Amino acid sequence: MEKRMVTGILVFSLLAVFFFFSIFQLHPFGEPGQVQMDDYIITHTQNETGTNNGVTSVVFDYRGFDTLGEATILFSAVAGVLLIFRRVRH
Amino acid sequence: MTKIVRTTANILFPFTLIFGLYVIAHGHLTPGGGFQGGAIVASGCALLLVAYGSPWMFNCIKDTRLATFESLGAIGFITIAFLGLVFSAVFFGNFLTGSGSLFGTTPATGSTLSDFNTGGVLPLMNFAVGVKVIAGLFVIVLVMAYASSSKEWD
Amino acid sequence: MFTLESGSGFWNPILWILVFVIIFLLFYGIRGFGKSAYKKGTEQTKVFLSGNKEPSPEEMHVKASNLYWGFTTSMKSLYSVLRNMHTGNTSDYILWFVLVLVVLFLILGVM
Amino acid sequence: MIEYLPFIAVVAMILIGLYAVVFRRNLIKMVIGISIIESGVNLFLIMLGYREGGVAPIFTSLPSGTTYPGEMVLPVPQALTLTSIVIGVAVLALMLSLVMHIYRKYGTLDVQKIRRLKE
Amino acid sequence: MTILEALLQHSPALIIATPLLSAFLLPLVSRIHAKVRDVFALVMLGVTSCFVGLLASDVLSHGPRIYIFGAQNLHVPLVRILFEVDSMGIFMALITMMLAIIAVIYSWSFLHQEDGLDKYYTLLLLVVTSALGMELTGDIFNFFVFLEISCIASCALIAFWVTEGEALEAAFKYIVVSSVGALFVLFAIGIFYAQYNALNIATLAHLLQFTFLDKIALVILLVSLGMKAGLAPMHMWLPDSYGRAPPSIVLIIMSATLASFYGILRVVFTVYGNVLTTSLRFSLPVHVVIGWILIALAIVSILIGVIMALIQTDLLRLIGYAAVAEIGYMFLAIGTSIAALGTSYATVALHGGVLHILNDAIDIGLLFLVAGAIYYVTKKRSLDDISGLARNMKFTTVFFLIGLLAVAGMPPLNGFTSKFLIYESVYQLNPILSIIALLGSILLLAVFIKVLYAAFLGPELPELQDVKEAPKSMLLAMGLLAGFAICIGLFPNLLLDTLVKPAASALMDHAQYISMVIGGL
Repeated sequence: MEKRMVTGILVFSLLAVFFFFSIFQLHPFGEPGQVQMDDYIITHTQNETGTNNGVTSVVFDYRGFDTLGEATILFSAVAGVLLIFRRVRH
Repeated sequence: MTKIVRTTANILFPFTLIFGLYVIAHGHLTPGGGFQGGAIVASGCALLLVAYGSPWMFNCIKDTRLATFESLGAIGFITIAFLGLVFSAVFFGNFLTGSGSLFGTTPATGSTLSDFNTGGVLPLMNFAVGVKVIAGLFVIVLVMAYASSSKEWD
Repeated sequence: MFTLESGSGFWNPILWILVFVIIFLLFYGIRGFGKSAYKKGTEQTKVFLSGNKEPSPEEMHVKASNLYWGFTTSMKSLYSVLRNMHTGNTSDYILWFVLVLVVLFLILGVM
Repeated sequence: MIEYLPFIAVVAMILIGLYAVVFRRNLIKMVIGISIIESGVNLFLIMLGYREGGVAPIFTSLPSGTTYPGEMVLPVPQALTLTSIVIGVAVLALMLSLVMHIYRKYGTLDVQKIRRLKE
Repeated sequence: MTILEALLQHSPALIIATPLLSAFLLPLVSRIHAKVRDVFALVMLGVTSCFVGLLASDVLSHGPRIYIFGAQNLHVPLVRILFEVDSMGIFMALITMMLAIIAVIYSWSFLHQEDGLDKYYTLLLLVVTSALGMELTGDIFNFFVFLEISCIASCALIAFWVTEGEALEAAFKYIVVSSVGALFVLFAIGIFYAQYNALNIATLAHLLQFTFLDKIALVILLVSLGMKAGLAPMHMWLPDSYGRAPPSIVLIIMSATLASFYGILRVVFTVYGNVLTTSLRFSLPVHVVIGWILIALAIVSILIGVIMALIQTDLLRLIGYAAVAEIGYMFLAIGTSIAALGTSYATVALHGGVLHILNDAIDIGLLFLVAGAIYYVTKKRSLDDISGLARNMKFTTVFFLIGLLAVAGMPPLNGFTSKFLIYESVYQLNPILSIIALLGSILLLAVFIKVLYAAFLGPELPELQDVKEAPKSMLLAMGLLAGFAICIGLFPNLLLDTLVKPAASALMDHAQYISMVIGGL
């Protein structure tokens, strides 16, 4: 148990060090680096998808297939919960 | 639960329902959409569940019926995608935009007032996803609550 | 169609099967030279354990956990390490994941 | 340094969640840990899309004088986060129902005792 | 445009949409009759495999295909999700459909007196959909979505026998492990998005410079997908899940596992394809480092898998450890082909690895089906309690012998054809590696000889006097897999030339994958 604790602390500290190194390579908060895809969406959402809501246009039109997968995930979760809580014949 | 809680739930439930349906219906104009509004309505149903207890709710509405409703929502969603394949020759095609018909008007670019009749197939998809999320989240909560309250679980 | 080339060598199943069949026929021919006085259902087919009666199936049954006893006992040290590694604990699975993650971070990070 | 503070929060949330998953012995606390990791990742995604002083990418009664796309936050990370949140809900529901059944079968929530499958 | 052309043009979407729609419809269909439900699931999978075959025949002859969701043609920037189907993806899709159809046929009589079967078939179709989506998609966030679908649906299926506490425990372990892995994958996707503001795989591969963040993302993707693929020392969830799920489900979970293995191939060969030859510190190229990392993990997988399999008494769990060893062989071949990038034997190693994906699916699947048949007739899991089954289960014994020889790499069965290529190519990289691989195969043979002796040979126990042969449909499923094993073993080049070599060249040729999207602008 002790060995596991020591290993965990060592590993977690190393992981924290690497993550902190990595996040300082990112663009600072509030100034995204390249924005060509999002600017295209913002400028074209009204005349391409006919909606005023950029996020909905992304969710249901530009990336609608992801939303289908998302609905599938909810569907599979419901099916799984109903499968786990089914009444098992004895 | 006590009578106070039940009365409060009775009063609050319609407002929650209306608010959730509003969020679903205006998903293409204001923040929100099918998932958010569906979650709101499902939370309202969960409020009733807490107030009245799961056995009562389970007698009112069966989980199989809710699951059927959820399947219907999912089928409606994928059917709209297939209609895009039929009418605009591409899966998930937005075939209603600019077609002047239902939800077919294209808003002017820039800041506009809210015109409900826009968005192409997006309001329909919002509706289908809303039905799906209401039924799905509520059936999850209902089944878990009923299973934990039934006798065989002690 | 049959020959499988691998740069340095090749493998041909048809050749292999041919050799197999030839060897089988050879042994079958040798078997033909044996005595043909064997009859089913007579004393010949009974089990003879120097006069003792045949033990029951439960007594004859060698359990699977006793197979390879020598191998497992000779490698007891290795198996103790591996058994300690395979704790059925869910947290340890994630700990192994984080451990490998950090090791690869070190390898690719210093490079 | 200060403009990197949100990312530091993300890393802290991910590490806290991993700590809960690895070192807490209660199954419910492990589930909470996974939810914390997921919230950290969602926070990371949503922060990638923020523009300094931007408004939501919604044109309905947009404040007049807003120059877009310059003054609007990016919509794609919000959509990805929406998807990720629903995924988190589904995973949470399934995990909690499994925990209920496990408590029913094993009579405990201690992860050290729920190890019939080992070696 | 004829009907066939239209179907071909839309087949990438229909391959996903058909099983998805049938999964949504199945709760309604199962209200009619149980038989209708079973036939419906099989027919829908058959229709899907028709689409897969149609697409495969086109992709193998005319090169990769692109399908854009919601738009007619590409335009920069790539805001929409698109499917990019090349030979490798379609090869994996064929494997998935084979496993799915055989699992459905097997389930007919294996689970006929269980209840909750409508949910069972729904989730089965959902896992198949997710595996197909992971294999065909060209968008990395879409890959994550399908990964999560496979996690959730597989977890629910592992817990199918809810009356056993061990099944619930295995399902909980599976979902904890796979959701943590999937969340880290999402973190890596966020890193990509933050740098390049793109989610399309080809665009990412086009824009990628090997910065520090890309190293972090590469490590996270490798480790998370490796954990999903059952790479040691993160393999411990795999014997638990495989050993406690219904054996017909194991085939489906295995298709999802192979799909995440395909994800590793896609990440290393395509996303990082441009930067594989850039040299790091100590003038070491990237591909050497990654290749040797994969080789080290693969050797650990092979050894741990076979050595732990040797002491198991639960038959299904034993085969699960053998599956870990087989995964190790795939990673060994892939690591060799990455470490020795550009040499002649790297291509041979890649051929062996890609062919071994199919062989692993066939061999381990066949053994699991045989173990399921034994469990079906005896209702016993432990090898200590069964003996002398060969007297009453002749066909099952023959199928087990075929699976034994195939998984141990014995000629002339399919396991040998891929392991032969792997040994020959790994030997040229480093002889010791191929010696270890051979040792692993020998130990696998020993493991399954033990199973053969304990389960099929030996005296006939009195409580097993009246066991019957497995039902027809189970025998049919096992016979199909055994037939595949023999055919691939006898005519390896038939498969190698038609499917495997195009798939391997499609993996190696990342420039074509990128230019299919970037060049089309």
